[in-house]
Amino acid sequence: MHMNRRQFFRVSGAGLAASSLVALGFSPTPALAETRNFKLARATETRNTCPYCSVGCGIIMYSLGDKAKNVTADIFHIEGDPDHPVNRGTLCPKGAGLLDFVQSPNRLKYPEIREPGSTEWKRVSWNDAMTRLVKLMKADRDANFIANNAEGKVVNRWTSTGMLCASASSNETGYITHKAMRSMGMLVFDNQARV
Amino acid sequence: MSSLQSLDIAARSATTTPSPQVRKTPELAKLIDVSSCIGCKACQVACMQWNDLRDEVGDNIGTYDNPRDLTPESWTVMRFSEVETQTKDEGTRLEWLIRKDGCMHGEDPGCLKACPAPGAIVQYTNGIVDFISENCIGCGYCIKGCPFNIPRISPVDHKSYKCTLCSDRVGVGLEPACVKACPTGAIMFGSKSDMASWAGERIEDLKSRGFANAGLYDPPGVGGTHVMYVLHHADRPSLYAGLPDKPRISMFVEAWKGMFKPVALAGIAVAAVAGFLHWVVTGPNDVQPKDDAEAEHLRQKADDPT
Amino acid sequence: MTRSPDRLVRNSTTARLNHWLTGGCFVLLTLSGLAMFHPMLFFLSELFGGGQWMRAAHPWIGALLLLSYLGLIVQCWRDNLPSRDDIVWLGAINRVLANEEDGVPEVGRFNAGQKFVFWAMALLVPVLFVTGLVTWDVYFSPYTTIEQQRIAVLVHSLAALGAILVWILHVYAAIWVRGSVQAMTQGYVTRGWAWRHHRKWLRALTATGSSGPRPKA
Amino acid sequence: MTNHWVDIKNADVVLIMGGNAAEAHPCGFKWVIEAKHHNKAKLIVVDPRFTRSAAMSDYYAPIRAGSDIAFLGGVLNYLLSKDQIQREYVKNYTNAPFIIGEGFGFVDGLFSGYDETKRRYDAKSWEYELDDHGFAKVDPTMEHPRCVLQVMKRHYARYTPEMVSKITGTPKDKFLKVCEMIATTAVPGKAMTVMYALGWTQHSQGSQMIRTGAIMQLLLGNIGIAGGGMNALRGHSNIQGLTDLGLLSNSLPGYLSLATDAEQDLETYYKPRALKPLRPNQMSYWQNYPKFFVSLQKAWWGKAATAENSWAFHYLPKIDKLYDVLQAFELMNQGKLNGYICQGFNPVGSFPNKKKIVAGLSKLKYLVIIDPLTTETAEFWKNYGEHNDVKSEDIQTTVFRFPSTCFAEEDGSLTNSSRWLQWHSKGAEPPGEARGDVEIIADIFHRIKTAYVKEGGAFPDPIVNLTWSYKIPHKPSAEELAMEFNGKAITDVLDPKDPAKVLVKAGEQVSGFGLLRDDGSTASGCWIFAGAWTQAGNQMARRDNADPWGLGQTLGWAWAWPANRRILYNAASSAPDGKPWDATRKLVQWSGTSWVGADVPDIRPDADPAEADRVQPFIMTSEGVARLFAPTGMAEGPLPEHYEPFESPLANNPMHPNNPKARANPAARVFKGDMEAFGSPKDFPYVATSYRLTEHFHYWTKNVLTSAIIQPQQFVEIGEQLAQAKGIENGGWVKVSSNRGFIKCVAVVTKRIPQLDCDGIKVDTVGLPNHWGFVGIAKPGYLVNTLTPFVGDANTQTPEYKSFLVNIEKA
Repeated sequence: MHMNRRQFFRVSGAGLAASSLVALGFSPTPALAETRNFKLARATETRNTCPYCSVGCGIIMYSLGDKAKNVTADIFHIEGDPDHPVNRGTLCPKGAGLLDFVQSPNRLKYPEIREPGSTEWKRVSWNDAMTRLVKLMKADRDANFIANNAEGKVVNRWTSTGMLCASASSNETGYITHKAMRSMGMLVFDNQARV
Repeated sequence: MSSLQSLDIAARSATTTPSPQVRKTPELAKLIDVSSCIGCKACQVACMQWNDLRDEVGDNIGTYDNPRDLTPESWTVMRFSEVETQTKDEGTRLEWLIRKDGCMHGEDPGCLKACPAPGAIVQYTNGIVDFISENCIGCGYCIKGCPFNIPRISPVDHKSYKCTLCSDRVGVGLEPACVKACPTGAIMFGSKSDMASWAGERIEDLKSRGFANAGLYDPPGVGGTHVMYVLHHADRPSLYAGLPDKPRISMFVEAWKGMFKPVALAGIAVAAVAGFLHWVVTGPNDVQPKDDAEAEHLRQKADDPT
Repeated sequence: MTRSPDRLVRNSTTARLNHWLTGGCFVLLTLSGLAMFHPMLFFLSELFGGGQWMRAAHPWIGALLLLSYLGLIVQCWRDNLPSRDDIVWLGAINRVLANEEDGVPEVGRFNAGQKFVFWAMALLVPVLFVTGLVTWDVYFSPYTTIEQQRIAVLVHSLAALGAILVWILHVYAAIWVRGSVQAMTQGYVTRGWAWRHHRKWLRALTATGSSGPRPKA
Repeated sequence: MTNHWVDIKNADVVLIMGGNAAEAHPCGFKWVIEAKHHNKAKLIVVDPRFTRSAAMSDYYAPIRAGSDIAFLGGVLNYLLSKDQIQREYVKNYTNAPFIIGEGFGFVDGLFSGYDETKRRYDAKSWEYELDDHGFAKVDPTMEHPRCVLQVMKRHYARYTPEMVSKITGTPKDKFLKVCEMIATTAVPGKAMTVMYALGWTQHSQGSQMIRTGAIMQLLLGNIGIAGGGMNALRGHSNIQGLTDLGLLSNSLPGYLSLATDAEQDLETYYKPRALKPLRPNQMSYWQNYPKFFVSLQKAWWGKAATAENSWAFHYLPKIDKLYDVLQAFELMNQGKLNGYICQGFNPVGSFPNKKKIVAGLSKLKYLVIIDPLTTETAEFWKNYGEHNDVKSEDIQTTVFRFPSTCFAEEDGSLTNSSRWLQWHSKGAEPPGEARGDVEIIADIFHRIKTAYVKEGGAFPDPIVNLTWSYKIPHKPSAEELAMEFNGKAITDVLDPKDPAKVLVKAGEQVSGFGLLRDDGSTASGCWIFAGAWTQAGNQMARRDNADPWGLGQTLGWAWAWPANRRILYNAASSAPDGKPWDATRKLVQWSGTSWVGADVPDIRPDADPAEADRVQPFIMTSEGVARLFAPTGMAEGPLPEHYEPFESPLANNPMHPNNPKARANPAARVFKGDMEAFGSPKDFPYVATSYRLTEHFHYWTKNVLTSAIIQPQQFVEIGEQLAQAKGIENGGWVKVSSNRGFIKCVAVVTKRIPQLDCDGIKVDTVGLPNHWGFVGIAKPGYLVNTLTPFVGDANTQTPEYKSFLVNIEKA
C-alpha cells in the first residue's frame, strides 16, 4: 500500500470516532520541530593551515567568544577553508578531526624531567629545566668541540650533541632552529624528510 | 506566514492533521558517487565533529569498516566490499567498492510512517527526514519501518538517532558537513534535479570507461530518495555491502501502520457500541426472586435429604 | 459488611487479587498500547508520565500480566475445561443474550462465554508476550532480525486487538450480568445468582455442603 | 613537486607509483579525480597492494616491492625501442645529444669507477667529452654511439618485457598495457603526471627509482608543462619548508651546502657549487652561489661577517661525513653522542630497528623532547610490557620533556608540497604552560649565549656574534623571523647597469633573490624565500584565489618559491621557437620581446629563442638542459640500474645473476653489525612493506580520538593464498617477525594483496601499516619499525622501509 501524506490523513480520519476523548481536553502536543541551532553563528574565525600532510589545506578554526578581554578563546570546531585553491573546503579524515588533536587528552601541559634510572616523570618549572639543560649542553660543547681535525684543518664542529627537527613546525621555527644550532657548530642535525 | 519550526515541514510522525503547506521550497539531495569514493572516512569524521559525536574506540575484526556498524554515535559509516567482476577486455577485475552508508532520506520514509510519537520524526519540504529527539520515546518502531536499516536506539538515553542531513546547516543555507569535507567530491549536494543531471554526467563517464551498467540509485519503491548513489554496477546494488536491490517499506509495516490502524480502532468502537446497544435493548440480567426461591429450595433439600 | 452465611464464595481472595492484578495490568497495557498504536490516542501517554515512561513501562507491565495470568490459569484451568454442555449452551446463545432462561442448559462454574474469554486470553497473552519480547528493543533487539521484528509488531497488534475485543466482551458481560462485579470484588454471590447463572455449580456445592468456590471433595 | 596540486587536473594520464595519493593526500588526490571527471584522464596505479588509489584507477598493475627500477627500465626500453618519445623535446631540452667520455663503462651491474672496499664510485669516468672551450660535445642527430640517447638505448635494451615480468612479478600483458597507456603522452598535446612518495624514496635505491621516473617523463616531454611533472608528494606539512631551510646535516638554507674539511677557503668552497655553463650562453644559475651564501652569512652574523674574514666562513662547521639520522643512532650506539634533542619527532616510532634506537637513546646522557603530544620516544625508558620491554633502572638518560604549542596556537608559515608558503594565524592559547617552538629554541639559545658571554668557552665567536636583534630576545615573533629569512638591503643596492639607480634602499626588504649581492650589501636567511615578505608586506598571507587562465595557477594565493613560480622548468612548455607545444594549455611563451604567460617564467625574461645559442629552460643545470644521464650527483651511477633490496626473496639480482656485488645497491652504506642483522629468505620468506593508512597520520593521530575511532587497532594485511597456506583466519591474531624482532596483531586477509610469480618463485607480500604504538588513545600496538632494516638509500640515507623480509605465523 502506498499512501501519500494526504491520503494518510484521510484514512486516519476514519479513526476519529474513537478519539472523542480529544474533545475532553487531551489535545496533542503542539507541532514543534526546530532544527538544532547553528552552532557557529557568532564564533570567532581564524584562518590556519592543516599541520598534517604537505597538501597544506586551508582550515578555519572557530573559537569561543569574540576575543574580548574576559573570554578565553577555546577552539571548538574546525572546518576546511572554502577559499583555499587546493582543498576548496574539503578535508581528509585527519584534517577533519583536527579539533581532537588540539583537544587531545595526551597534550603535554608542563615541563617535566625523568631522572636517570627513574620510572616516572617529575614536573619542573621552565626556568629550572632550562637552567639544567643549558648547563649540560654548554658543558658538552666545551668538552667535545672540535676546532681542528687530525690534519690541522679548521673544522669548528660539535658532534657530541644532535638534534632532530620537526617537519610540522613552521618555517620560522625551522629557520631559528637552524640558525641557533648551526652557530654552535652542530652537525648531527636532521629532520623528518626521510621517514 | 510563520510557523513553529525552522524548516517547512511536509510530514510529521503520528500526526493526523497537516502542517502548513503553502510555501514551496526546492527539493534537495545528496549524491554519493561511489565510483569516486576513496573510502577515506573524512565524512565520518566530519559528521562526528559537526554533530559532536564520539563513538567508542573499537577493534579490528579483519576489515577496514570502523566503527563496524551504524550506532547512535556513528550516523554514517563506510562499508568496504572486495568484489571480482568480469570485464570484456581484462577478464576478472578486482574492484574495491566502498559505500558510505547512512540515512537515505526517502521520499516515503518508513521510519516516519512507523513512528508512534507525534512529531518525533519530521520530513521537511526540502526532503530531509529528521528526528526531533525531544519527542522520541525510544520504541524502536522507526527501525522496523526503515527499509535500509539505519536508525539506532541509544542504550543511554533511549532515543533513536540517525543522519539529519545536517538540517541545522542546511537550515542556514550551508551544505551538510560530510559533503563539505569529502576530499574527492564523491559526495555532492544541491537541488535534486542538479544532482540528477550531475549523476547523468558521471554515468556517461563510467560507461565510457567500460562500466556498461553504471546508473543512478534513486529507488522508486520508496518514492525516490534524497540521498542517491551513482553505482558502477547499478544492476546489482547488493554488491555494495548489501544495498537493497529494490527497497520498499516492509509489507508487514505497511499493514500494521496502514489500514489496520483505523480498522482496529473501528473494531474496538463497534464492540463497545454493540455492548451499549445490547444494554439499551435488553438491559441487565438480574437475579429474579424466582431464582432465589429455587436456590433456597435446593438448599433446604440438601439440608434435609429426607 | 457482614457476609450472610447464605451466600456463596464465587472467587477466593487469592483469585480475586490475581484477577484484579491481571485486569489492572491489562488496562494499563491497553491504554499504553493504544497510545503507541494510534496517534489520536497518543495523549494517553500522559497518564504514564509521558512517552518515554510509557514505552519503558509497557513491556514490564506485560511481563507482570503474563505471570499474573499464569496464576489465573493455575487456579481456574480445571473449571474452564470445555464440556459437551458448552456446545448446547452456545446453541442457545440467542436466549442467553435476550436474558431468557428457558431452554438454556444448566451451567457449571463457568459458562462457554467465560471459558472462551479464559482460553482466548490464555492464547493471546503468551502471543503478546513473545511478540512483545521480540520488539522489546532495549534488551532483546539483537536476538532477532528486523524482518522478524516487523512480523512480531504486526502479530502483536493483531493479538492486542483480539485481546481488547475479548476484554470488552468480558467487561460488558460483567456489567450486564448483575452480581458478577460483586463476585469479583467481594467474592460472594447469592444462591439465587448461582441458581440463575451457574446452576450446575450450585448443585455441586449444595450436594457437598460447600460454600464455594469449589465443591468439597 | 615540479608542478602543484591543482595542476594535476590538467593531466591526460596520471601514473601513481611509489605512492598512494588517495590515502596519503586525499585532498590533493581530488585533482586526479577532477582530471578524470573533466579531462577524461586515465589513472594508472602500479603498487604491490591494491590500494585505495588503485580502487580509483582505470588500470592497476601489481609489482613486487622494491623492483620499480626494473619496471620503469622496461618502460624506458619500450619508449626508446618503439620510438615513442617526444623527439623535439628530447633533442632540445635534455642531454640526449651530449657525448659521454670514452672512459665510461658498465660491466655486469657495475659502472666504471667502483671501489668495492669503500662501497663508493669515482664519477670521473662518467663525464661528458669536452671541446676546447670546456663545453660539452653534442651530436644533434643523436646518432653518435656515445651520445646519451644511444648509451641509454643500449643500457635499457636489457629490460625486455620478459625480464621485467621475471623481476617484478607483474604479468607481461599488464606491464605492456601500462607501457601503452604511458606512451600515449609522447605527443605534444598530451601530458602525464607522475605522483610518488615514500613508496619510491624508502628503498636502498630510492633516488634512482625517482630518476628513472624523471627520465621517462623527459623522454615523453612531460616536464615543465601543465598537467605534467615529477610530483613528489611530501609527507609532513612543512617537510618541504624544513628541507628548503636546510635542516639536514650537510645543508644550509636554500640548498646551499656546508663546506667539507678539505674546503678551507671560499674559493675552493665555491668551485664545485658555482658551476660554469657546460654549453654556450646557458644560465647555469648556481653561478650566483656566492650572492646567496654571503647574504646568508650577513643575515646570521651581520657586522661580524666581513670580506676580511671571508664572511665568517669558519663560523660554520665543516663536514667530514653525513650525520643523517641513521648515522646519529649508530654514533649513539657507539657511545659517541651525549645529548639529543627531538623537536616534534618520534624516532623510536619512526626509525628502523627499534631495538637499536632504544639502545642508542639509553646510552645518552641527556635527551630533550619538545612536543605537543606524548610520544614513544619520550617514554622509551618506561616498561610497557611486550610492547616496550625495558628496565627503567638501567637507563641512565636524563629526559627533559617540554610541552610545545600546536599549529592552532601559533603564527607562522608552512611550505606545502607545491612549494607554497602559506601563513597561518593563532586561534587559541596553548594548554597549561606549553610554549611555542620558537620561544623554546630562542630561550635555550639566549641562555647559552649569555653563558658564553659571561664565562667564555670553546669557540664562542659564532654564538656571541650571531645576530639576535629580536625585540624580545627569548621570544622572537614569527614576523621578525619571516622578514629575516626573506632578506633586506644593508646598504643601498644599486643597479649594475646604471649605478645611479637605487634598486633597494638600505634597510628595506628585498623583493626577490635577483637583488642579492655578494659584497655584503644584502642579508637573506634563505635566498629561495626572498620575495616571501617584501617591502609590500607578507606575501605568504595573500588570499586572492582568482584563476584567470583556467589552469589552476592562482598566482595571487600565498607565495611560492622560487619567485612565486608555480611550475618549475615552465619554459619547457614552449617549443624551441618560443611557441607553446600545446595551445590549449599555454604556460609561458615568447611574446616577441619577453617571456609571458600564466606563470612566472622560469627563464631569463629577455632570453630570445631566436638567438643562435638560445637559453635553455633547465636553468639550474650547467648544461641548460635536463639530465637523462647524470654525470655527477648520483652515488650509484649515472643511469638507474635495478638492484635487489638488501633483504630480497630472490637469491640473486636477475639482471646480474652471477655477480653478488651487484645484487643489492653497491654504493649503499651499511654499518658494521647491520649487515649481520639482515635476514635470509630461508628464515623470512615473505616480502614486507610498511605504509600509512588514510585514517591516521604517522605516529601522531593515535593521540587523536576521531582517528582512533575510525581505525582503532593495529593489523597486518596478507593475501588469501598466504593466509590459506599458513592457516590464518581473517581477524585472527598473527606474529610477524624479522631478524630484528617481532610484532603481534590482527590479520586482515584480503584479495587486495596479490601473490606474484617472479620467475617461478611465488612471492607473497605482508602489508604492515604503521600508526600504532605503546602510547596513545587508540588500542596499544607494536611499533612496526621493530622489524625494519637499518639501511638507507645510497644518496639520501632514507631507510628501506618498503621492502624487507619477514615471517608470519598464527599467534
